[in-house]
Amino acid sequence: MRFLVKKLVSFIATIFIVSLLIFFIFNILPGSPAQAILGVDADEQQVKLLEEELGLNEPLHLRYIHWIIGIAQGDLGVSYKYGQPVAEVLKDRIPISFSLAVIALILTVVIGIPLGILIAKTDGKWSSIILSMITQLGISTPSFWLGFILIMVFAVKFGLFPTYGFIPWSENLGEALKSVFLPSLAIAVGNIAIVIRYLKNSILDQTKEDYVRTAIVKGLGANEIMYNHVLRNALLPVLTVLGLITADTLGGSIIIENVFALPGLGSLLVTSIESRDFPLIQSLILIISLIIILANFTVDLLYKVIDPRIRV
Amino acid sequence: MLEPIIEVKNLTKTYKAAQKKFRQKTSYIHAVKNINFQVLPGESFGIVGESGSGKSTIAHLIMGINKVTEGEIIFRGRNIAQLSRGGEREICRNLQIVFQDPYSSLNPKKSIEWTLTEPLIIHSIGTKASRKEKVIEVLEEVGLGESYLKKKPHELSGGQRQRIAIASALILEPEVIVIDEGVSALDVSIQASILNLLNELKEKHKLTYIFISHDLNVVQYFCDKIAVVYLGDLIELFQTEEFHQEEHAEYTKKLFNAIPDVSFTSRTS
Amino acid sequence: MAKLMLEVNNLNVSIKVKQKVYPALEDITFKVNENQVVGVVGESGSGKSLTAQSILGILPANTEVTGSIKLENDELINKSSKAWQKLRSNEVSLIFQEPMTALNPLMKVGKQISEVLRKHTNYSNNECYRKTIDILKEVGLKRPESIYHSYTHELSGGMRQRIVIAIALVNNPKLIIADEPTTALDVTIQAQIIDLLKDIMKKRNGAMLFISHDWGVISQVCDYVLVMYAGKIVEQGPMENLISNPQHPYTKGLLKAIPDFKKRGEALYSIPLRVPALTERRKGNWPYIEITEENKQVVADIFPEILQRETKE
Amino acid sequence: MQRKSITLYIGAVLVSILFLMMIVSFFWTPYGPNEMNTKIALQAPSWTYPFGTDNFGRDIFSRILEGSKTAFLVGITSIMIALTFGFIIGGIAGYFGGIVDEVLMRIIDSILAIPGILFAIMLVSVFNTGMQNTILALGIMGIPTFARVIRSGFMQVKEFDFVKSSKVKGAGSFRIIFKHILPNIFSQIIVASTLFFSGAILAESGLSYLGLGVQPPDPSWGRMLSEAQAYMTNAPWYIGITGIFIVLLVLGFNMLGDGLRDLKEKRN
Repeated sequence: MRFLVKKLVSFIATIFIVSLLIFFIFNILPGSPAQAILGVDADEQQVKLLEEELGLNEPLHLRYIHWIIGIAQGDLGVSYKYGQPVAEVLKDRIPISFSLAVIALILTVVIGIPLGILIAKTDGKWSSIILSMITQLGISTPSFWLGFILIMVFAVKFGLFPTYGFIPWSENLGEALKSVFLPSLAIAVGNIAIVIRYLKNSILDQTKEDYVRTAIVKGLGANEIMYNHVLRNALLPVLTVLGLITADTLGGSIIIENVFALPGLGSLLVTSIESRDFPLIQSLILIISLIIILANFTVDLLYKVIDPRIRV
Repeated sequence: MLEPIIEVKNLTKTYKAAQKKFRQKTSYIHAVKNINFQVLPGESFGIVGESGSGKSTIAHLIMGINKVTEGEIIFRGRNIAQLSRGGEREICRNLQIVFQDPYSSLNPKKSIEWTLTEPLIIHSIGTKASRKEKVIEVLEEVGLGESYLKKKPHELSGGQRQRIAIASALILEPEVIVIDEGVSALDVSIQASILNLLNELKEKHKLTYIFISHDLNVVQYFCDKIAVVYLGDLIELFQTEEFHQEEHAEYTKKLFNAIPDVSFTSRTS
Repeated sequence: MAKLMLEVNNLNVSIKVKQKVYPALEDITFKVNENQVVGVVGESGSGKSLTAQSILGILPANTEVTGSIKLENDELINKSSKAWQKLRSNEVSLIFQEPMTALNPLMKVGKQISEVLRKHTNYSNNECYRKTIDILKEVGLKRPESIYHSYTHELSGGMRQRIVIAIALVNNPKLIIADEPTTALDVTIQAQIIDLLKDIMKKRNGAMLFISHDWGVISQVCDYVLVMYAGKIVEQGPMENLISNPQHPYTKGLLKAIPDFKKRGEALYSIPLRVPALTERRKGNWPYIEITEENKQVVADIFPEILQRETKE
Repeated sequence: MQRKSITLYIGAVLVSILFLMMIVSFFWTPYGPNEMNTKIALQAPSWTYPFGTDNFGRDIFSRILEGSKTAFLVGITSIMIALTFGFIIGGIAGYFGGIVDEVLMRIIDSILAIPGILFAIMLVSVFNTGMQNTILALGIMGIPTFARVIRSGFMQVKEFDFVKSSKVKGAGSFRIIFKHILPNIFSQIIVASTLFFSGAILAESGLSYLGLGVQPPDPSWGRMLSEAQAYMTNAPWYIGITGIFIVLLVLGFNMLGDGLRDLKEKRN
């Protein structure tokens, strides 16, 4: 119970700090958003008018409070560019980014964990050296460039997947999956490599622990030791990494959506920066951050499930 | 009657305990409570106890490494309990400590010469040349020579490192040295040589030792007085010589009876 | 005549470091009988633990072994890993030094014990549970049912060491190796564990190899003792004789170095040689000390063997 | 054991080669990196143009050489920013501990919840695009990472007996930090810097690809990729070769960092 309360407090504190940070970066740094929207040629009168319209003439702390209360009520402000509520603009785009991220995460876990175990088992042999070079390569490849390569090979050359665009899930399940598969894979490859490396190192570290020697002396076989003893212990640090990877996946999707011309949150973010649509940018960044904080919170709770030592 | 060189009065150290339940009142854990003792000049004063007894806490409090919660530590007639070490150069010089782990008590990146010169630089003692002379002198005193000046800690064995740690405590010519499990990590033969060294140095420099240990054999051999601590309390204090004549507290008896004796007779009894 | 359990003959272990081979154990020969506790004592680097690892077949990969280790006439050297799995905990088991780390923190204590039975016997779940509870009782744990469902972090150091002992005993091995089983414990807990081990050995007529650097503990537990230095047995003999009348100067030196009440006021003896590191050793050159004119006398005082070596040459 | 040195070796070789390329580009490039000639647009690699030409007929090899300057400049300067502030924040938190540490780390951890690239995008959207602002954004992005590494280093070393021993001998905070703690966490800082370098290059290329990073006429590999995207099918070498250089540089620093870390662990 205490654990939950503590984590909940820290969860809320993190949200508070992040929201404050985002707000202040957008609001106390020099330059008036109204000026930015209207361009340098606009006269003072126009700027003043727009500022009033946008509520920019209120004191800073009130604006923050209004913003936060608004968000809590689902009111994310009004987009300068689209002239409609931000929530409205986001509605159609969230499912796209969400599908992308979820499929990328699934790929990461489903491919990364078995491969990590496999490589740990073959440690020291040449095959494992080569595999570890490949994971290095995976980590070092920019996901958007990998996206291009995937398009060139699988979409253009073999025509297995569409080159760009999103087909809604409601229209055709198979086609929808096809349309997000390549971008998800492009994001996942680097993360798969990270999971493999972490899990491998974590398994090898655990193998040196005394309790593994105990298990050997008990007369257990290599597989029993791996699956009954080592793996659970080795997965603990990987869990933390999965939290970080969730953040990375969402970050990666911002760029990848532009490569595959997917109308998700990421491509919206880039166009709103170009048009200096501050309410939209501010809310978008907050929403993405909130998802990640929530993911980290979930990881914390999972820890509690897996590790009996956590009672704090 | 000799004046005590160190007198500890009602020494107490508490830590804030982690709250067990939400909205519970903050409770405090006593690391040590109401400890009283006097150490006479030239004495080897032993403090023994099992893990968690607070024996090391006492050492750290005397050295000013941890802050005293309550009570007094009187050194040469002055209460030093609340003094910060940085400000009180004289006390720094006069009270030194040797730690248990010879592997972590020397900075791995620095040469022996650097480590031994550092205290002299901090206290602005001597010139460059005279410092080097002093360092060599101390090295020889602990049974090592000039050839060790340029070595790094990883080139030395556990026993040699412990000698360097003693040298670095010695170089400021202190009156009191606290030895916090200083021989516990060593093999018996090396332990013997370090104990001999400590006794020689004591004789030569008129040192006073506060000797913290869990090893009862070592304490019985080395110390003039023994203080037994258990769960933060000082259970008993006695002269080592009189150990076999006196009546002792229950815990003391239990503790000392638990020592496995190296004579065959005790086994059959 | 007591039954012979373990017979080690001319055991040599060498360790390969950076393509070079160094001797870690040389010519180890000793026996352990049924109902006997054999102690192994020595400084760090003497090869005590390596001896234990050889008997359990858990030496690191960069080692080479020659000689013979027979457990009830069954040769252990060069056994396959499948055969080793059958042997461990059935025939020979190990009590570790560090109770804090020797147990899996994420598995319930009961499961860690019953796992051994599940692997090596055909007991039903129920029988495994009952046997586990029995062994928990035998190692002196009260409320075994609630201990069964505990995790290690919920237990004290002494309790954990009892669990480690229970794991070693649960399958009735013929030989138990105890590797510094009390070193990490406080002195009062140590006394309890020593009593427990003595009790169990008496009850079970088992054989035990007991490794320790602490002469006090060794003298409490063992019937027979091996003294090791730099990978070789310097002296061995029945406990009584060895302590009251040690033959080898090195053994004498070690015993003289132990501080106690009676030696107050006099300087302790300290052996003026240190155990050479593995990479300083050359095969056939034991005790691996470079002999010069100056140190010859000192070395010969402790290791008279070197004089014989010279006359042989 | 050997394998670890292989990683270090390959990393060092890759980084040195690319570093040399960068130095060379100051004195010599085969063609002017901005020399346009639409007659020879989108030529495939040949002896005259080893990496081919782009849509304006510019020599891709020359532009890649020129772009390596940006990559190293962005990497090195953003590390300097991140390291300086990370050291101050992490050092204060780690050295003093207690409430100061808790507050600082709470903030640092919260910032770390925002993905690095998103944080950089946020800063760039406020600062505006361009080389300087990109560097500034990436530098700020790295502060939390360095603060964490340095804090944990401080915490670790602070507990060693040699630090207590020096305190007992009267050493002040300045001496403790710069003579005792810093030399012992130096290798950790080097490893973190090497790994951050590759992160910064990836982030820069991502930002520039989105048009939010380095702006023309400053050369940038990421920018080149976004130009190449349109000619993906008829000039695949343009996108391929440019990307490979990003991969090589990032790979070099990653392997160097990992190799150094393994070396350090081996020594302990």
